[in-house]
Order: sequence, then C-alpha cells, then structure tokens
Amino acid sequence: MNAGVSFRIDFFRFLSAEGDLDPSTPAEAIEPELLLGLYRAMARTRAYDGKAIALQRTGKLGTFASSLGQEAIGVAVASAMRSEDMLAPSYRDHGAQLLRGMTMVENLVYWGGDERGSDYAVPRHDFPICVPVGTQVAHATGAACAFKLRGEKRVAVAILGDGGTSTGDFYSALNMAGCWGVPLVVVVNNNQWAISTPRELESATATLAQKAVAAGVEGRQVDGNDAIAMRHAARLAIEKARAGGGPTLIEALSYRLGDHTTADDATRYRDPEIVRREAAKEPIGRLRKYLNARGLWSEEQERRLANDCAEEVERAVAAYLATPPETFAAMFDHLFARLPESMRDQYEEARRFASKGGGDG
Amino acid sequence: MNAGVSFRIDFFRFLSAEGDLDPSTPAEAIEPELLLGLYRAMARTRAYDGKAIALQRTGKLGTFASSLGQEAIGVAVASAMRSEDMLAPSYRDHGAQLLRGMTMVENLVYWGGDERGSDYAVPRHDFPICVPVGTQVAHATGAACAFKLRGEKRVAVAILGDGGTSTGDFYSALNMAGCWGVPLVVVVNNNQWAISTPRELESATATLAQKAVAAGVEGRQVDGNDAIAMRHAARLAIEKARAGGGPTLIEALSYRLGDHTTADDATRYRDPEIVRREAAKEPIGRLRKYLNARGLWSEEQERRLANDCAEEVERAVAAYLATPPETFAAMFDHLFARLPESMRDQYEEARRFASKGGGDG
Amino acid sequence: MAELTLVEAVNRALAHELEHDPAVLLLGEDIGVNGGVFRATLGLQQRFGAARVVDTPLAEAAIAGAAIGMAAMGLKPVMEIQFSGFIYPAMDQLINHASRLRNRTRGRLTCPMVLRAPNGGGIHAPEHHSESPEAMLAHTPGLRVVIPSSPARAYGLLLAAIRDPDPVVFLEPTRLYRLFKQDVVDDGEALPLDTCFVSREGRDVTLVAWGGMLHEALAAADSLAQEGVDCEVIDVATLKPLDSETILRSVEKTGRCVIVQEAARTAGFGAEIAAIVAERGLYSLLAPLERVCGYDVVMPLARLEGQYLPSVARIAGAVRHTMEAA
Amino acid sequence: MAELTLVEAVNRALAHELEHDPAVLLLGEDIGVNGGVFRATLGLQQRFGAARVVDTPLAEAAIAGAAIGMAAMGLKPVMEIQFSGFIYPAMDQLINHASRLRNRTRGRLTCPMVLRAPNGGGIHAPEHHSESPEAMLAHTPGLRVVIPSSPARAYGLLLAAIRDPDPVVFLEPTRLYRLFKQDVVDDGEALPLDTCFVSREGRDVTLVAWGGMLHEALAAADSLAQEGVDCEVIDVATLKPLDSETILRSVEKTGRCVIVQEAARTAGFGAEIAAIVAERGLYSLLAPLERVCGYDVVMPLARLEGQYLPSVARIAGAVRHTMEAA
Ligand SMILES: Cc1ncc(C[n+]2csc(CCOP(=O)(O)OP(=O)(O)O)c2C)c(N)n1
Ligand SMILES: Cc1ncc(C[n+]2csc(CCOP(=O)(O)OP(=O)(O)O)c2C)c(N)n1
Ligand SMILES: [Mg+2]
Ligand SMILES: [Mg+2]
Repeated sequence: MNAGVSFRIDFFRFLSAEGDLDPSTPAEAIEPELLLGLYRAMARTRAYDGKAIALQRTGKLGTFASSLGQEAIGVAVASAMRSEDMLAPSYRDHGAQLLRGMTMVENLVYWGGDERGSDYAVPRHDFPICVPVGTQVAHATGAACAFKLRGEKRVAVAILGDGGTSTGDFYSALNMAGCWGVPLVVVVNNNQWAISTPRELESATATLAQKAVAAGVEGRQVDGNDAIAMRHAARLAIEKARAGGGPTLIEALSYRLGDHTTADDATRYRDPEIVRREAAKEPIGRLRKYLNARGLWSEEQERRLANDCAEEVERAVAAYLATPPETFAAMFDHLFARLPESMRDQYEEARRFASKGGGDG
Repeated sequence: MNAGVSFRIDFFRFLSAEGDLDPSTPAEAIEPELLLGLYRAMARTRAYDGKAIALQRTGKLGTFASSLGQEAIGVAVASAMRSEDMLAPSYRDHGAQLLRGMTMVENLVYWGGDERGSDYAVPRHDFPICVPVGTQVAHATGAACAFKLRGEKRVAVAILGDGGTSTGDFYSALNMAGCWGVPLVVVVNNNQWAISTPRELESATATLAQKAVAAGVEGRQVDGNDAIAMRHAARLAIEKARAGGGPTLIEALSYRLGDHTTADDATRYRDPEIVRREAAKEPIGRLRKYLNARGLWSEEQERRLANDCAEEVERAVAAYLATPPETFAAMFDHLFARLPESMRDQYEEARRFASKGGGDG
Repeated sequence: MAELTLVEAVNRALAHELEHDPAVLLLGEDIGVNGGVFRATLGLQQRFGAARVVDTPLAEAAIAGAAIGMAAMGLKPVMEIQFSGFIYPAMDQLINHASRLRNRTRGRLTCPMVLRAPNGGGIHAPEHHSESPEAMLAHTPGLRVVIPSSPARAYGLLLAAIRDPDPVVFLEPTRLYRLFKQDVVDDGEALPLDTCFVSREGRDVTLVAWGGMLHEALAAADSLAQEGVDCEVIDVATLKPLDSETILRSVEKTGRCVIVQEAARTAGFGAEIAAIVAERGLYSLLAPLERVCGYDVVMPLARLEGQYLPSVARIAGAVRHTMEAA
Repeated sequence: MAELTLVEAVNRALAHELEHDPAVLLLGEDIGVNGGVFRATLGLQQRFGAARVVDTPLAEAAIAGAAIGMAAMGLKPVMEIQFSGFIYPAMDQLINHASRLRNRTRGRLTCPMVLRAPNGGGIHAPEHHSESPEAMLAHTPGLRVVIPSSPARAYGLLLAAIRDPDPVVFLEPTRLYRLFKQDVVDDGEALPLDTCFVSREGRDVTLVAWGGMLHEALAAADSLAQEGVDCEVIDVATLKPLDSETILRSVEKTGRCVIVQEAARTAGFGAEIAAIVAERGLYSLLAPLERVCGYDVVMPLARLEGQYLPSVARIAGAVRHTMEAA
C-alpha cells in the first residue's frame, strides 16, 4: 500500500531583470506611489551602504556588512510592515531598519563600536542587529507568540541569510512557530553565499523555501531582486499572519554583490565574472528601468534623489563622527536595572583606571 | 510569473492491522526465514522489556524506557543492517540493540546505573544509548562521513523519537548529511508521544517524514507496526546509502503502549481507551496472525519461543543482579586515556572515603 | 501557612505570580496537563489555561529564544528546562542574548525571564539527569543565579526571581524536591536576591554551601558538634550577585573556611568563593581554605554516584583537617 | 626554522598533522578555499583536498556532533569554530558527549578531537567576536583546555592537542594572531599538555596569565622592573589539566600572586588558580591574592573595549598594591 502527501513550493517574479512586467502582476502591487517609495528607500539604502564602506576603508568605522544588490529585500519587507510590528534583523538588514525608522547615525554608531547604536529612538520595540546567525528567528517567534497571546494584531518578522537556514535555531524556532500558529514571517535573504561558503554547500535542497515544509508552514520563493514581487510576497505573508493565518517562510533569491563584510575579500573564493553577471540583475536598476519606461521617474528626479541621499548620509556621518564615546560607566549602567551592590568594587576599579588611561575609550 | 517545485512523501504498509497482506508486497519482503527472524526478535524484545519493568517496580533496576508496541521498528532496522554498520540509538531502542549483539545483561547493567552497560562486547563500534534527545543524529552523520571518506561500504543509522524531530540537532545534522551525501539512515519512531506531549504539539506538519524535504533528502513514512513494511523500508534505505545514494529519513508510525519510562504515569495525560484501541494494531500479534495463517508458525513454536525468551531473560537478570559495583576508581580510570597527574589528589581522596563509606557503591 | 515540600513551594510561587501578574506565563516541555516531570507546575494549566501554561515542542534552544522574544515584548516568561543537563542547547540564547539584551540596547529592550531547572544529583537518576552547571551560568555577566535550599527559600526566592526585571536562572535541587516539608506562608513575600543566609551559627569554622549540599554541610556540622567543633553554615542561595560580605564576616569570626560544592571541582563556583576569601579575608585565615567538591570526573551513574558526591564524611574530614592546621 | 606569526604556526601544525596522520581531517565554516576567516587553514584544502579539509554548513552543533561521530569511528577531526563566541551552540555536544564518550563506554569508544577557535578581545571586532569562555570549558570534566601565548607554543601545543587521544579545546588568542613573529621549528615536536611555563623569572611577585593576557603581564613586569619590583610571570598554557605545582612553587618563592584574566571575573579560571593557592600555598603568602580581570559586564563593543580589558596599568596597580601589603 502506498499513499502519500504532496507539497509544492511556488516561485514568484513579476519584474524581469530587463525591467519587463509579467502580465499576471496584481494591480495593487504596482501602485506608483508604492513603487516610488520602494525605489527611494532602496537608493537611500545603497547610498548609505557605500558611504559606510568608505568610512571603514579609511579607518573611521569598524567592520561593516554591505547589503549591495540585496536592497529590495529589506525595503520590501519593511514597507509591508506596520510600525507596531516587530523586526528581528541580521547584520545585513539596515535596508529594512532604515525604512522602519532606525537612523543612519544609529547604524554607524553601532558599527563604530558603540552600544548606543542599538538604542533606536524609532522603532523602540524592534530587536537590535543579530550577529549569532539564526538565533533571531526564535526571538521573533517569541515576540509573535506574545502578540497572539495578548490578542494584538501585530506581526513579528525575522530576516536571516541562506547560511542561517543551516542552523538548528532557524528550524526549531520555525517549527515551534508553526506549531503555535503565531503571526511570524521569516525572510531568507538567499544571497548565495555564507561568507565563502556557496549556497550548495549549505544544503542539498533545491530551494530554501522548502524548509518550511519541515515546519508545517507555508513556504514561497521569490525573486528577491524584484522589488515588486518581493513587496507583494511580504505583504501577503504579513497580512496573512496578522489575520491569524500563521507563519510563512519567504526565500528571497538575490546575490551578494559585495564582500561578506569589510573584513572579507571575496575575490579569494569567487569569480568576479559571475559577480558582474549577477550585477546585471540587481534590484535598483531593474525597478528604475520599469519606472522610466512608465514615465514615473525622470533623470531630474534621479539627480535630486541622489543629492538628497548624499546630503542625508553626509549629515549622518558628521553626527556619527562627532559622537563622543561613552565613559566606562556605561558598561555597568545597562547591565541590570540596578547594579548589584557586589559590583561596586569593580565599578570603582574601572573608574580609577578610566582616568589613568586604562582604556582607549 | 509562478514556477515551482513539488515534493511527495509516500506512505507504506504491507501488512494490515488484521494481518492481511497487501498484494503489492514484494516477494523478498516476505521470505519466511526473514519473517520468522523478525518475529522471534520482537518476541525476545518484548519478553526482555516486560521483565525490565518488573525489576524496576521491585526496586532492582533504575528508570527504564519500555519499547512496548514499537518492537517492529528497532528489530526491522537492525535486521536490515550489517554488523559493520553503526547504530546510534536512543534510550528506547534495545530492540535494535539486542538484535545487533548488545546483551540483555549489558542493557540491565546500564539501566541499573553502571557505565559498563555501555561497553558492549558486540558490536564494539555502535554508539551507546543517547539520552539528550536528538543529539545522536549528528554522531551518526559524522560516522557516516567517516565511512564515506575512507571508502568503506558501511552505513550509519540513528533512531530517535517524534519529539526528537523538534530539536535543532536533528535538523542541522540531517541537513549536513544531505549536503555531504553520506550513508546515513535516520529512523523516527513516531510513537505519538514525547512524554506527555502529543505529536501535534511537536509540529504542525502532516507527517514527520516531510522534514526530510528541508534537508534535501528522501523521506518516507511507514507503518512502523508492520514489521514487513518496516523491514523493507529500512533495507531499501540502508542499501541505497551503502550504494552511495545518500541519506534517507524514515518515519515509522507506531504507538507508545506503555508509560514514557517507569518514572512516568501516562494515565495522567491520555485516555486508556485510546491506548487499548491502539494496542490492537501492535506489531507482534499482527505478524503472528499472518504467520499462523500462512502455516509458518504454530502454537507449539510459540510456546517454545516464549519459554526460550523467558529463560534467556532469567539468566540475564541473574547475571545482572550478581554484578558487583565498580569501585571508586572506575570514575577516574575511564575519563582520559591516562589520568592527569594533577588529578592524583582527587583520586586519593576518593579512595580514602570509599573505604570510609563515602559512597554507597 | 502550609507544610510544603520544596517542589510544592515552587508550585505555590508560580501560582501566586500567575495570579497576580498577567504578564507572567510558563513554558516548557510537559508542564501542562502533566504538570512537569517533577509536578512543579501541577494544576497550573488547568487553573490558568493553556495560553499561560504552555507546553512547548522539544527544543530547549527555541524555548529560551522564544522566551527572550516574549520578555522583550513585555511578558515575563518562566521557562522550565526538564533537567539542568538539558540547559546546554539553550546556552547560546542565554549567554549571547538573554544576559545582554538590556546592555546591548542600552536599556531599550529588557529580558525579565526566569529559567527554572531541577539541578544536581543524589536521586539515582538516569544519565545526564544529575548535572550541576551553575558555575557556567554564574560566570555569565548579566545573569543572576539562584539555588534555593528549602521550601521557604524556594518560595521567596522564586517570587523575587520572577519579579526581577532581568534574567534569572533558578536551579532547584532535585534531591530536595521532596526530602522534607516546611511551613511556608503563601503571602507573596519575596526574599532578597543578593543575600547569603546564615543557616547555623558557630565559632570554629565557616562551612559554605548551596542547594542540596547545604544539608550535607548541616549534617556534618551536627556530627562535628559532638566532637566539640562549632560550625557556622552559610547558605549561599544567590550565587550571583554574591553577597560576599556575609561570607567574609563569618570567616573573620571563625578563621577557617570549608566550601562544599557538588559540581566538579575545577573552576566551579566554590573556586570563586575561595578566591574572594583569599583576596579579602586572607588575614582572617588561621588555616588553609578547603574545598569539598565533586571530583573532576563525569557525574557517574547511580551505582557510583555516592562515591562522587560530597558526603558528610568528606565534609567532616575537611573540617577536622582545617581544625588541625596551624 | 622560520619566522612565523601565531596564526602561521597554527597553519604549520595543522599541515604537519594532515601530512603525517591520515586519520586527521579539518572541518569548519569557510576553512576551505577561503582558508578560514583568519587564514589559519590557508592553502590546506588545496594541498590535502576537500575530503580532508571540509567546508561545513553553518551549524556549530552539527559540526561538533559530527566530529564526535568521526572521532568515535577512528578519525581525528580538528574542527574550527569561527570565533569562540559561537562555541555556545556546540556546548551541548561538547559537554554531554565529547567529554564523556570514553567514560560512558568504559573506554570502548573514544573522542580524539580538537576544537579550535579564536578567543578573546583586543582587536576591536564586532559584537560577539571577543568572548573568553575558557572557564566553562575548563569546568567540564573530560575536556582539556589549552590557550597558547606565542607562535612556538601554538605550534607545539596544537600538535600535542591533535595527538592527544581525548578531546581538547584549543583557544587561540585572536589578538596575538599577527602581533609578533617568532622562530618556529616545524619539526613535529609537540609540547607537553600539562605544563605551565615560566615566561619570566623573578623574586618579588608571581604573575599568572594565559593567552593574550600573558603579554600584558610581561609588559607590566617590564614596567615594574624599573620600579625595582621583580615579577615572575607564568604562562598557564594548559588550563586543564592544570600544572599547579609550577604556580605553587613560584608563589612559595615570591610570596605574592596576581592573577590576570581577560574573561569576566566571577567564576573565571583565575578563581580556580586563586583557590588552589589559598588551599595549598596559603603559608607562602605574604599578601592577599589579587585578580585583575575583565569586569562582570558584557564584553563591550570596540569603543569601550579598552575600559574592560585588563591593562598594563591595572596589572601594575595590583602588583604595587600587593607589594605594599603586609
Ligand atoms: C552561529 C554563528 N556562527 C558563525 C558566525 C560567523 N559568521 C558570520 S556571518 C556568517 C555567514 C552567514 O551567511 P548567511 O546566513 O548566508 O548570511 P549573509 O552573511 O550572506 O547575509 C558566518 C559564518 C556567526 N555570526 N554566528
Ligand atoms: C535535549 C533533551 N531535552 C529533554 C529531555 C527529557 N526527555 C527525555 S525523553 C523526552 C521525550 C522524548 O520524546 P520522543 O523524542 O518522542 O521519544 P520517545 O520517548 O517517545 O521515544 C524528553 C523531553 C532530554 N532527554 N533531552
Ligand atoms: Mg548569505
Ligand atoms: Mg515519542
């Protein structure tokens, strides 16, 4: 006897690499205001990103992880979220974070080596950047559970990388979320590389979206360089979650055009020729082609946007560079709600040596 | 645009709960000698199992995990393995272990609280019982990798429970195995319960076999109370692995007829009526019906088998009860290949107090 | 007032907080209908519902991670790990996230969660069920580590742990769960989370212990009293933050100190106490410090367990040795 | 003989063992073509093939678990964890399995594996990249814990670690990877895994340190020498099993002891050393022990890192303080 169950993972793309729109694209996915918003946010992200790298190269910033070529993912996700929703980002998701309200200054302060960079003025409830790969999925699951338990119509969103889908944390948290039917969306930025490890050395699966099958949740694969499809998929998943429909896993296909981080040199392990080929599919130029062709975007607007972004970035850099370090006390002040009496001695020791050049702060 | 990938999880049963054989059953799966071997091994397991519980109830054994009703799984798996293959069992897999050569005495010694019970005379290379749920899948993955790297035609098999499939370890190891295409078979004894947690609170999936989809490996679901289908599925998976075909995940559907362990009281959380109903599908009676109907098994043989098993068990119990404890020195002797000089003092302290009743050994 | 075992006192404290604080919820494996493998949550799901007493899938890392997410969003999750030997899969979430969420975000997000787990050996449990990982947790900045030694302390300290605005690891000595009963007033009165308790006053030597070992230390003190040795016995209770003043004050009085720890000796929490005494109480010492610890070996299975665990005889031996010195 | 950095010495030791022992294989994230994020495995995949230098998926728990399976089946896996802050997901496999496989099976199965990871701060690395979890690992029975402080010691100790028939955690101080070069003879000569090295002889005070902190201690000793204080400096090198004799002998000579540790103070490995001195070297002590440690706070990001790390000034301050005492 042989009976069985079947599963299907769909793939979505609306806008081709050449900027041509698939006729099946839903009307609400191509609202001009929506697309212009996505476009501006992507450009802003890229402007910021490039400057951050330049700062690192000149010794003014610590290690930084560029999102070059992957801007559509974060921007689409953030644009589909409401402010009261919760984002648990990885270190490569400033695209999403900037759109949600994190400032460029905050992000620079963080990568400059200062915890205040995770004290976002807006949104107060988003998680900070997550470095231990995959762990943020459980945080989002827990947050989603809190929303559901309190009857709040809020959604938690976690973003992680292709490499992150190999972790036990990714799976066990998604499985838990599936079990509990909580309002969670997990987005995989499949940029094809985990540092030097290519996607095929991370998993033998045909897609990463199919990992949803193991958690009993919906999985879909999207062209993550197609801002229109990406935004549409994110919106469907987020609204489904908000409506009580449970978690979704979205695999966003993209390509890491830059190094893993500024500490990496990707030419060591991958062919620049392939990178050049992949660059032709990047999301910003693609959407611009479409907007230009539809008469929704002009050269003049482009110039103005570039200008605005550059100015905003410069202001942020200036503010960042002008940020004095915290004193030694900050290490102690935020450890607990109240510093235990037993740590008074250590606090005093730190104070004593802070003034004697014990630190470099 | 919408393209996609599809997956299918097949379910296999050859022998119905009533003992009727599906006409599609392959001939090699019902070889009389094979089936009689499976039958005897299951009966032996159950005889041992019942006695172990009785010993625990009378204070002569520590906590014990019965395999009542799930005997077909371990027995089928072990019978499909070669001695040079490697088994990484959970605490409920003495059915498989006994068939592979672990003695009843060894198992009793282990549950009696003595590490020597994991020093199997045969097979020397199997892993000991694994208590931290799910972790053994990675050990089997590593062993399988060793076999592959050395070009040995050996297969590693891990068995775990339905609850175990919720762990990150299960998934991340299976994903790694899929990636490396190593000769691994992972068998899930889906006995529907993880202590008091029902299967549906472990995962929202329709099957557990579909978790294979996330690892890019083959997954199949089998009636784990049908020794014929179970043996067939195990053989196919093991020989596929041996031939270089990579890992397989087998979900074996069964039911835990007893308590989780002797420390548990399942009447607290489940309806005895359902248990009675499930008991009607148990594997030993089912195979006996078939063997009886085919004239392959007689009342006389059954009596003799029961006798032989009882005698073997009694001999094992006697040997177990006659096993004196190790001395304090055993704690130190097996920690490292050679005890570090720095631990000499501790060794002496233990020796001093061992004779002064510092222990209860 | 009721005569309660330690595990019953834990149950009362959980019930009290579930009743009085709608943000509190429990999560863990088998804590619902089954009431937990030790029955610490007995009846609570029935009373407070499955939304506040949540049976989880078998995944300690996910439980801890989800608890962090809940805590950051304003809940006060109290998670149960079935045995402290199964905390290890959750270590990453505890160390890299729970303990530092407040600091990382400069106070923007906080993590008011409690991790409860049965701890230690002495009950002839199966493999991996008798671990004592408290030192690892106490080494982690940002975590509080509490180990009660009696029903009343379990009740009061668990209330404090749940109410604490930061993460607390609460390790319950398995061997004490049902060892004795004590009058516990279920009045919602918490005990301080930064205090060592003097369990027995004495002049000659200071015995420092926590959890299950406190009772071995007290028994040793009883037996030594018959030899004319007067032991002061300190229940550490909260390992981190440590109230070293109480310990130092005692050592100043007695001049001798024996530390008792069930966990393996090397780099256990007893070493920290010894270090503090050597730094700040050296001049009080009339004799070398002694530690009576589990050996640096794998916690043995039941039959050799007694050879491993610090016993009254070993503790008394160390005390006699320290009395003979100098 | 070649002038090598510490990371180059690690590379040579790995190459030596890959060449001479067919059972040795390396596994870890990005260790293949990329040669590891610090280039410790540079060129090794090219030289020994992808079957012996294996790029793994991103899953530390699975890497450690698979290494255990390999080791039990007769291989000698050397796994790289990218930073010691990512060891935590592997803790369960390390503590519950690797460290006890031999003991659990009474010697039937063994676990000759090495876990290598960059350790500690001082390089202004991103979040979670500057951890020092050595005390947790040293607390685990059945593990050896080694932290080299120079290219030559890294080479010799890593050879010993790989050849050891039991699991060894080998933590490489990130800040020393390229700090200085040293002549290293690539002759396959291992160093002993149970020895503390006297890095500088002196009469007045014993400084005990390991890894990156050794160099701070040496620098402090240099500066104190100008004040007429003669420091003996001990490189612990192997934390477990600890060669306490070398430390005690030194303290017997100097009468003073300052322990330097980068990790957070409470229940760090320095506490163990302090405890041993208080137990077995008490009568040698002319002054209270001192520990100079990382504070019990979350390892700060780059800008405050220097406020956290034990500095020459802090070490010298502690030494002066101990010299003034009694
Ligand atoms: C648990 C853990 N292990 C290792 C690392 C080191 N590390 C940082 S990023 C990275 C690769 C992540 O790849 P992927 O998930 O694809 O995300 P991407 O960087 O491509 O966005 C690794 C191995 C880490 N941060 N966390
Ligand atoms: C990592 C871990 N967490 C918790 C436990 C406690 N525990 C032992 S068995 C068990 C349930 C396992 O259920 P399942 O995997 O279905 O196997 P079964 O016992 O049904 O064979 C639990 C939670 C454990 N042993 N390991
Ligand atoms: Mg990636
Ligand atoms: Mg089960």
